Amino acid sequence: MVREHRYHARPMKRRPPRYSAARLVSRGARKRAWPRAWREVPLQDSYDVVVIGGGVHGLATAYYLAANHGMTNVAVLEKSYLGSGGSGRNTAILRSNYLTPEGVVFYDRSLELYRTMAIDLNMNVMFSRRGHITLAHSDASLRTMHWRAEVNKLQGVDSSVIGPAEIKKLVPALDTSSHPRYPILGALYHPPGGIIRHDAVVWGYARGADALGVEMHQKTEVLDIMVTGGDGPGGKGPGGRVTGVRTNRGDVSVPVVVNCTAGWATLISDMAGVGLPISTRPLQAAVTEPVKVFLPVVVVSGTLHVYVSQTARGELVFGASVDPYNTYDIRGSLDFAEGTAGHLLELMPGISRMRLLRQWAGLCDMTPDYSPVMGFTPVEGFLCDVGWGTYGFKAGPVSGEQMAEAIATQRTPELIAPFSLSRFERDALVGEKGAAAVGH
Amino acid sequence: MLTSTRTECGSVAELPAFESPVSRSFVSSEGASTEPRRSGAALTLHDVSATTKIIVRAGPETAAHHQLHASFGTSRTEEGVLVVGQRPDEWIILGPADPSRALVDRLDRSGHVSVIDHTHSRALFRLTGAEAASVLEKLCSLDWNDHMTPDGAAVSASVAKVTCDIVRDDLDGTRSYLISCDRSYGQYLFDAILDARHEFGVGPAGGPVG
Amino acid sequence: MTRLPPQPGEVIDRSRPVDFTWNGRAMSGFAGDTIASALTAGGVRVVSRSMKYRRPRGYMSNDYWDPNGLVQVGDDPNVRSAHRLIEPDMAVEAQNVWPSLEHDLRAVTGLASRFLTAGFYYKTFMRPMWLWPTYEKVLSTFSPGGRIDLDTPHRYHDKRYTHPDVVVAGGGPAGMAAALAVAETGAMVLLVEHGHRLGGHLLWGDDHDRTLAAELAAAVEAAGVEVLVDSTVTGRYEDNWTAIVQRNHPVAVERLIKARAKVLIAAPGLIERPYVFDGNDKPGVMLSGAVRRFVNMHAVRPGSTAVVFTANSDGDAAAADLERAGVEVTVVDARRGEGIVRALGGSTSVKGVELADGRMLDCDLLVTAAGWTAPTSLLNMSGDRPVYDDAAARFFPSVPIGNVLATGGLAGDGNPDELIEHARATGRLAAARARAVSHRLQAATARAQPVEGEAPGWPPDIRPALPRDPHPALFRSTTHGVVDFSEDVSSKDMVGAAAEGYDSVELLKRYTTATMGPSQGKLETVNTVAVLAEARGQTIAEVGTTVWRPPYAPVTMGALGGRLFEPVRVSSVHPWHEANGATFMLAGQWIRPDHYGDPAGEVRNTRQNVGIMDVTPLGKLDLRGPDVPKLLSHLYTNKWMKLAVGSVRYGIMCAEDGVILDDGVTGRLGEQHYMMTTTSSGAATVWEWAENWLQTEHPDWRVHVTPVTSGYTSINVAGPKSRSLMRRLAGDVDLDPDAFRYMQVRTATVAGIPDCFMWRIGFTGELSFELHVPAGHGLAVWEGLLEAGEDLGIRPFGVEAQRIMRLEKGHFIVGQDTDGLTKAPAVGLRHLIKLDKDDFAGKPELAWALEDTSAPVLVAIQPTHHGRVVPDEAAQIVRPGTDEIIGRITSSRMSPSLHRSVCLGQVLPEVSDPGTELTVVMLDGRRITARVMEHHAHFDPDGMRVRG
Amino acid sequence: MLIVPCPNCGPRNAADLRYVGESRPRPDPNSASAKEWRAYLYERANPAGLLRETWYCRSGCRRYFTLERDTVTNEFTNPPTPVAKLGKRP
Repeated sequence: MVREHRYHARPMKRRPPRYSAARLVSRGARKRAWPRAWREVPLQDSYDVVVIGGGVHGLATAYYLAANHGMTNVAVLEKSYLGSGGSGRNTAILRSNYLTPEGVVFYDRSLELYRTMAIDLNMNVMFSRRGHITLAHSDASLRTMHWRAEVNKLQGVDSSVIGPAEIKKLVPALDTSSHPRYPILGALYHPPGGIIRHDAVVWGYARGADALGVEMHQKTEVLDIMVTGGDGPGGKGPGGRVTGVRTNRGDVSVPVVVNCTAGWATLISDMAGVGLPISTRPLQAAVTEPVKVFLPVVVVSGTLHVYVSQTARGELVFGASVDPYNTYDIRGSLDFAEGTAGHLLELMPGISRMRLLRQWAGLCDMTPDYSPVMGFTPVEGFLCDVGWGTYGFKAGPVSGEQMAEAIATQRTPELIAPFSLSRFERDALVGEKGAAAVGH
Repeated sequence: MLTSTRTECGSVAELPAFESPVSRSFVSSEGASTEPRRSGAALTLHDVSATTKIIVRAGPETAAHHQLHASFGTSRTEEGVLVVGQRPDEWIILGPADPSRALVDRLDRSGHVSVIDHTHSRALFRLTGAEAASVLEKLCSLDWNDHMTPDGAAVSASVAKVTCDIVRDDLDGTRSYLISCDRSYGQYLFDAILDARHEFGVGPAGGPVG
Repeated sequence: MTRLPPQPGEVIDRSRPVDFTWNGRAMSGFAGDTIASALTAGGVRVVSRSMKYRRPRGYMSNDYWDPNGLVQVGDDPNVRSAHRLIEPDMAVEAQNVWPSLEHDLRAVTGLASRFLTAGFYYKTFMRPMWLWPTYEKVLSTFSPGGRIDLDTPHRYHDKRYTHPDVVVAGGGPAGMAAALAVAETGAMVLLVEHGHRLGGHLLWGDDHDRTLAAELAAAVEAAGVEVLVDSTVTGRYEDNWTAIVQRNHPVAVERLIKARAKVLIAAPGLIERPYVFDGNDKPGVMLSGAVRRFVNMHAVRPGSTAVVFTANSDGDAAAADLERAGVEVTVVDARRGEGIVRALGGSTSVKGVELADGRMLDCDLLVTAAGWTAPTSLLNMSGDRPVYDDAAARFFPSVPIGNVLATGGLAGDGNPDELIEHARATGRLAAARARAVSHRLQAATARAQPVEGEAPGWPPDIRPALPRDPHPALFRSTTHGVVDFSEDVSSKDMVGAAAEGYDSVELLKRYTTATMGPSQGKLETVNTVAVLAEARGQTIAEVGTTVWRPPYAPVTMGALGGRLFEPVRVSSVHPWHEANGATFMLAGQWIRPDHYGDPAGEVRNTRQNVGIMDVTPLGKLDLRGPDVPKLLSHLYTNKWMKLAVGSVRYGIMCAEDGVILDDGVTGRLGEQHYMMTTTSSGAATVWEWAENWLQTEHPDWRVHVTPVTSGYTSINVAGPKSRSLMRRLAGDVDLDPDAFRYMQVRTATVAGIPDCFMWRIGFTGELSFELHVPAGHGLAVWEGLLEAGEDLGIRPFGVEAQRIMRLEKGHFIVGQDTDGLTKAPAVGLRHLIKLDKDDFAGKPELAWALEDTSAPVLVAIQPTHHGRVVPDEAAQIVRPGTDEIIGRITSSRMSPSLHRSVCLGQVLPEVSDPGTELTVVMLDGRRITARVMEHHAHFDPDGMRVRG
Repeated sequence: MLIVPCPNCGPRNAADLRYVGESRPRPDPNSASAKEWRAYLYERANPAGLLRETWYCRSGCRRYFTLERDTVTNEFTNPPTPVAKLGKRP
């Protein structure tokens, strides 16, 4: 049953100044400060839609609700600061060279949104489409690279398998000799992949959504979700209907709540009485001091559980696979630093004098098939965009676009249909399982 | 014809030489003892893979369990044979072939008791010297101080990323460890220990660094 | 020359001059000089250029954290020149200058600084899109780092684990006193000092300070404390897993020490904080500690006319030191309400200073002593959230952590006696707590020495608190200046960013990149917070601070990962393979012969004569006990309760989700003795899988599982002449086809080696005997086979030939022809799923899967008109005329036996009927037609040869 | 590195063990509905707090065991406080 609800657009209060080189100069010359990128407003007592989580997914959902569907009576609730979770902790790698057709099509749409984002959002997100290679150290992984390349090609995505000589030409720093332990037998080369300034993506969506009338509320923590009529305790759970959320800043009455959190997806869904197939694990990353640029593409080795890129500033940013046990503690480990540095040295012996500057961790919600949980749930008005494992950032724009469409049309868009929560009960898992354990 | 694969305690005197898993080994004759050749150097590493190694598995409900009389994490010597409580309900018998087999023959085998000759399954090295713990410290994360790993202690742990069974078995008051691993890792582990020993200025079998 | 006459506390050895080069120019210093002191003694003032605006920079803090002091030394980038000691012939260069340090052409950006506010790049370069890669290249030339040499050899690094009672981080007076107190209790203590010698700030202090340092250092040595200098505690991780980088190891370039400290004492001292004012980054503007180190430790005079802006005794002491060194000094005392407004002068050196009262003073050295930053990193890593103390104008630890104790400047101020006594009390407390931990550890550890008595209680912290000296809150003057020197971020940038909404510390940090550079906030964090607090009209305490993440100081990749253990496994026959031209491949950790030069020839020979293959990596589990059949029935999908002694059977194992986990044969060797084989890669998994069922769900089953994979050298003897060969070597076994049938097992003496067993199975599709020989004799039997079979045409074959032969026979490989979603019914062995068993792993899923008509199935495929075309493994199968994927080729080879290509593939059920035509997309985009075959086996589908 | 209190070996580094995961009872395979069975396979409580979980002491005693751990602080509560954890709280 679809309940009727009247959505309304909030009138625009202002038109923020556009960013451009000319305005930089003119404002600089007149010593005029730039206004706030997004407003700080009081929390209202009702909205049409509340988005929980002020990361790329939540902000993109809010932005596309307003931009594509004219729904602007929307609040994004963030318990810390915008982009404080996975959006600001990932290694900012973008790609669409997945294994399954549904994955490829989905991430390719994301890549397309990223490609034009700087212009669409009027914020330079610094998308560096520098290319992305995934190394194969064994026959088996080379076979998987071929498999991915073939699936990609059939979906119109630029991927191919290249040999050691071509790899060496692309990345002279890689040891492509007949290395004793991890020989480089080939690689999946994906030219459209690259890196981006992840914080700028967050700020761009926030600023864009704000300009359309969406509200962003930082330091606003959701404490409970009000559900009525459900099978579970307190009227929550399957069969129920969302009526509002309780926050540390007061109650909000709202018929539609979207869970766009990572790391806390289970805890938020529990508030609505919806169980999830998720285990939360930290994912760690680190950055080195800068040196002159020598690494022109993103390099990934699934076998060695490592991915690395060099920023324009010259720092190596690298990461590994998720930590070996569930925890909500994100203090980072020495094992990660040791193991990842060791594996990077296997690939690039020349970097032994570079220095690791900082390491950090974020939380990842892992699902059994390395694919997300998206769309409607058994609780009416409660939607999920969660379970993003280690690849949520790549999917931010397309997820926001599709979730906005789902909310606005009350139908599940085709692109996200494979990722429904009900697939686990039907055992219709997505085939990224087993191929994407370290799929950066 | 169709019984167990191994004549567990049979005689093997007429066989060709036991091939060590280590190509640069220094002791390699069937039935060698766990006693290394004496060396004047402070820190010696010997390949004693040919030592007879017999696993006995026996739960607490069996008589053998109590006969073995070395609790988990400890070891004892009986007639030149080392009886090691390597895991709960699992012992490894290390020593020259005949006394080792004799010891196993004396066990009451009633109940669910398994005896498996592991001689060929494991590489076995002996690391001896005052600095032996310092060498192990470079490869293994366990605490090798006396109070945590006294003489006779038995433990399983990762050494240079290979799971090993280790027994501290001091020789005449000098620190000494018996380290065993799956045979296929033997060469790798031997080389890793040699490398770790390098900074103490000694080479194979206590000779100068090669 | 600015080298002073001998100073009482100097650490240089004037009898040992050291020559080195600076930007190619010959320079000289003395042993004990840092690069910084030698350069300054040589008259060098400008050592680097700032990142964005290319402003000339000189030494400011003259210590490890100096953001202006990063240089290139040979192939070593970003070397801290105020920490690294000079060595003969060292080639030191300025980093990131173009074309030279003196004339950096990119300094034009300085002119545009008004427009290039923090984050300006987010606001421009968006159009046209195609120009962005060019902009990006230009921006990257501003990269602030040195350069690496990709040919840097892999030098020797080392690691060590240690389990001290106490680790003390910091070898200043507090660290030394604490370590001493620990050692006096008999506990084991490791004292780690970042600098080159013990002493901390006493080293650049007065005679009294140095005497105290020497006394403490001597006592530390006498007490047998393990001391590491030029070493750093870089991180405190879970459960006091403490990382220490030792840079002065005699053999290794660096060594990473992983200490499981029972208690960690943090005594890093304090870091002097720069003052924010206009011109505060001009060469010649220095912190008080910087000039004291120059003068007192290295006998270098850093200027000739100095203004010292001081708010504390260190500033006063710096003024006194400078005067003694012959520098003309004017003191501006913040405690008297005096202040400085801006530094004057050209870009290469400060020339004067404007004071708050309007006076202008000439100087070539402007010293500030504005206060301290408490480097609480190790406490942050332990869960502390330091809080700001207004009166003392610095942060202090707030959360007591049981096994991490702070002392020295982190804990408070006071006179030397008070500080030493606090440190000693900290050492005693640490030792007592370590004793309590030790007692519990020993009691809980099976192998440890038994402990007597009750565990000691947890010693309470009864240390008297140190006083906190009041200090003026000096962060920014009335002008704007640089806050983050390595990132070139000014207080003005920060105010602008806060106004744009980046007004929490974390957002501000991300937007402006302040605190993100090489010194990681050691110098600039508190000023960042102070500037933000001012901009928001809040207090510093309200704004709070950022989280200091590990490491405490940057760590080389070599130290972290230079010694990496990567085990490899080989079989007993490996030396023979090496000596006989095998080409090796890596399969997991195993090194295996892929082939011996001619895989197709190896196939033909095996099909015609006899071949042998080393299959030792095949997983082997020895199973004993009365309940083995129950275990087998539970793990495999088929039935095992009635397997006769002497027989072997094939089975597939599934996980609880019905997905194929592994496959292999198991034979019954004795009444209660079985041998299970697994795939090579599945050996460990299956072992743990079996143990899991035995230990958790069925502890009543009496089964002992023992892995014996490398206890046996496994040799596959295959081919029509294999029986003849075996007759020559295993005379004690009746090898007659009726006596030793297909899928049977026998124990045997082979080539004189007893205790072998062999079974008749046929992965290759040939008559074959799989021998399992005690590994200590594996090589002898291998060589014996080759010798005995010479006239039969025996040749070894490798993994590639085996793969071809199994594909000819249509045998699938788990993980290649199946994937993470392939359930047992899909591989064509539905008859091996016995739902009438009471229970087995994955049973419900398999029951449902047997009904499922949508999952892809495995079929044999042959290209139709292109028998010579070998589709690639991974080639996709599409619906004709479309790009819709309906399957894929999983295995594909040219068959030497059939002289045509043969494949296995997964396809949707609707196109799986024999004879169905398929469209296969080749890697080059060509589409070929192929046909689904009736049997999985392309070769000898009736299995006549294997049963022969 | 986390210390895991192995009931046989005593405190061990987490790297010596394999994390098996959240402990969940196995439904009766002959009567479980698809929903129940798949909840067993896939659904996880994943609490931020006390979690009952299984570990396998791979490098040590080779025994499976279950422990209770707080997933926020990583403190094990059962069996009684392992030694090195003592330092965690004042």
